[in-house]
Amino acid sequence: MADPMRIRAQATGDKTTVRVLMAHEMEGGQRKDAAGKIVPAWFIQEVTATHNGKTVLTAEWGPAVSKNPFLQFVVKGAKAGDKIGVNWKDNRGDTRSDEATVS
Amino acid sequence: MQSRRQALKKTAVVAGLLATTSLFPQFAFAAFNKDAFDAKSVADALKALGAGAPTESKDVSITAPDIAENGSVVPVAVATTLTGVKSMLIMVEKNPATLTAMFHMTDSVDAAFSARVKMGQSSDVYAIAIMNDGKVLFAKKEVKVTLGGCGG
Amino acid sequence: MTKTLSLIALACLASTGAMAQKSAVQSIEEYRAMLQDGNPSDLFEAKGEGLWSQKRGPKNVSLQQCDLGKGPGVVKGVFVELPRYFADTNRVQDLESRLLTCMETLQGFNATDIAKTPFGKGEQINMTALATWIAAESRDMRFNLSQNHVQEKTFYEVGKRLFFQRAGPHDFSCASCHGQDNTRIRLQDLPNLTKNPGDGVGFAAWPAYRVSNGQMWGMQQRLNDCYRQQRFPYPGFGSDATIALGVYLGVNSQGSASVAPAIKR
Amino acid sequence: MKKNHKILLSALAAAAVVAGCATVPGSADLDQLTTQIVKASFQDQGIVKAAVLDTDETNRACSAADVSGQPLDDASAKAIEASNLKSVKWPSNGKFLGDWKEGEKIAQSGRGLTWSDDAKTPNGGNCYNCHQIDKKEISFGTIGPSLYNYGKLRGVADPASPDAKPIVEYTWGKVWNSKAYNACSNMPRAGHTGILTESQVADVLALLLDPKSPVNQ
Repeated sequence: MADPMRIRAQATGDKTTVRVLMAHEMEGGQRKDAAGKIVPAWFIQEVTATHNGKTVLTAEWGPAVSKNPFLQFVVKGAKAGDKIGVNWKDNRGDTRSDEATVS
Repeated sequence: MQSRRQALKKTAVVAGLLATTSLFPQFAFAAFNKDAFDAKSVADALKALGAGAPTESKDVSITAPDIAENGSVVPVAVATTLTGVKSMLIMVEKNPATLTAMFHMTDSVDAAFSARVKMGQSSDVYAIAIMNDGKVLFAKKEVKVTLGGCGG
Repeated sequence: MTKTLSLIALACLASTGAMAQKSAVQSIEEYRAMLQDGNPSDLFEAKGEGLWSQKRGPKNVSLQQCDLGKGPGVVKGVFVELPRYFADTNRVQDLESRLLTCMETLQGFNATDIAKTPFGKGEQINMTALATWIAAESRDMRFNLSQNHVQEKTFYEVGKRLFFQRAGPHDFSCASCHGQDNTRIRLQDLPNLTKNPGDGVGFAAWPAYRVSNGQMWGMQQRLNDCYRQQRFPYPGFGSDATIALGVYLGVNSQGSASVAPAIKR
Repeated sequence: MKKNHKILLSALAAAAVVAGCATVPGSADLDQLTTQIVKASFQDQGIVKAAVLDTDETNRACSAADVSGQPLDDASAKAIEASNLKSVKWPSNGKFLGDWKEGEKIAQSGRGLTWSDDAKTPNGGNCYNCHQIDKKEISFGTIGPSLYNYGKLRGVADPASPDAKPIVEYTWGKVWNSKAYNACSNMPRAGHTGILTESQVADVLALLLDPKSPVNQ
């Protein structure tokens, strides 16, 4: 199973800045292995973010997002104590969901 | 967007069944617009998304380094202060596939996203805002990719 | 992604010389600054913290009784005092070789097998995550290696000799690149490690996340890759040569603040 | 192997304790201990054999000088330079300059002779790692001096002319065996230790000396 994400959500006024690190290879499908064979693409394709369970953002990514992806976005109206959830799904169908409390 | 995504998901269920025969593995991805992510140019990617020709706009901003010491990790921030934004996109013109990331807006998030992308060579990097009224606005910045260390 | 060597034909640079070169260096500095926010080492740190208290290995116990130099279970502050002499093993050990001892004695792992495992595979993944977390627990603390035990002093002297050892087809020693002030390889600044290079530089910056390959590296892997590029043979994981070098670098860094885990090119 | 040096270390430590003061061993013992530790610590990997650590007198003398913090005495330095100069192999066909375009590729490449390279990898010269060369390449190191305008600054208009001969020969010798002119130079001995072939050295020379090379524009 995939390693957990690191989600930091910091409120300033009525906005919350969310910083997410995801543990993923993000293999681009261009690289050759030692034997000269193309390493197949393996990357996060879909990302969803929620605020107290309600979807606030969906994203689609290609294989050119960097390994161990970093994502920053701003949620309006989220305040300290609220829950920010992040979910990703990769092209092999693996998924990972984690949650953080806004501080 | 929602209805389009729903439609794609339904297709994916069928495709998923087909995919078990490994005949059409490329259809197994739900909600992922493969055509757009395979496109080789800004224009083709926008066409695959059903969007029109883009116009350069001062209201869209892109933040990226002038020179990236390593093309594996290039920090890129895209934003606009405009309202009525449907999606924000990051594109790297000279990558094998141009479209890199696509963020679908709701009223609950700012149209401002930071991510990190891979670049195979020096290229223009685009921030593109697809508006609810169909307008497509962009800003671009050239990022030079160089080699930092011994280089093996 | 394929490492593409991009020969940048910067017309403006070619014509305006030194000034433009300076601005290229400034641009690289801006790039490095942009990476500081959101260091993926966080992911490895979190993993390491979990591994420390997780019951693992043939004996199914945690590492919580591991003595890293300040008593069983003490993690905060140990990183900036390693490598040091350990009476129970009667040898000088760095963080990773000491963790290996604990994984063997407490958890029942086979230390020889783990030492032979390539970096980034099997238990070495866990080793790096543990080292990342333990280093992070001493972030901003100042290096203060002991030189009280005769073996610690001896290892400093051996480390110094290893640092200046010229060999291999390129005649390289550590000092070829790290023996002078204000030099660089390509665009990479090289700290002078024959003296204290300052806060968060050199020894005080590892473990670090390497953006060039998306890997988390501990000090053992850092030294290993230096030796690879030096065209030297392969230094064994936790071998006395790597530990003696660590003592030399760590003692030279006396008083410098650790920024580990850092983010690097 | 591992056991042996541990015993040696303990013996040295014990000797120090018995002598009544827990002090470090003397310099010669430390040198010996270092040799033992090196033997026990390094192993063959891929194309790199542990034997590459059995180095020559040039490196031994320079390493010892580095450890002591004192430069080599003049006589030793001169002797080392003389023996290295004697070993320089001059171009067998009399052609000092090859193709500067190939030279640029060699200068760019840092490949070869590490344990992650294979024997088939053509070796690079690693030149840009330490030197500025063609001005277009902004990613260059500063361990060595800038070589931009190398030939131009030395007045080489026609590398085949008798006027240019001394500088052409010196440059060949420097690339082939840097220690022929500076006993403890940081620069590898590209020809002497087999990093570059004779024709690669000629290509690098063209990069530096050919009036048509971008280096001399």
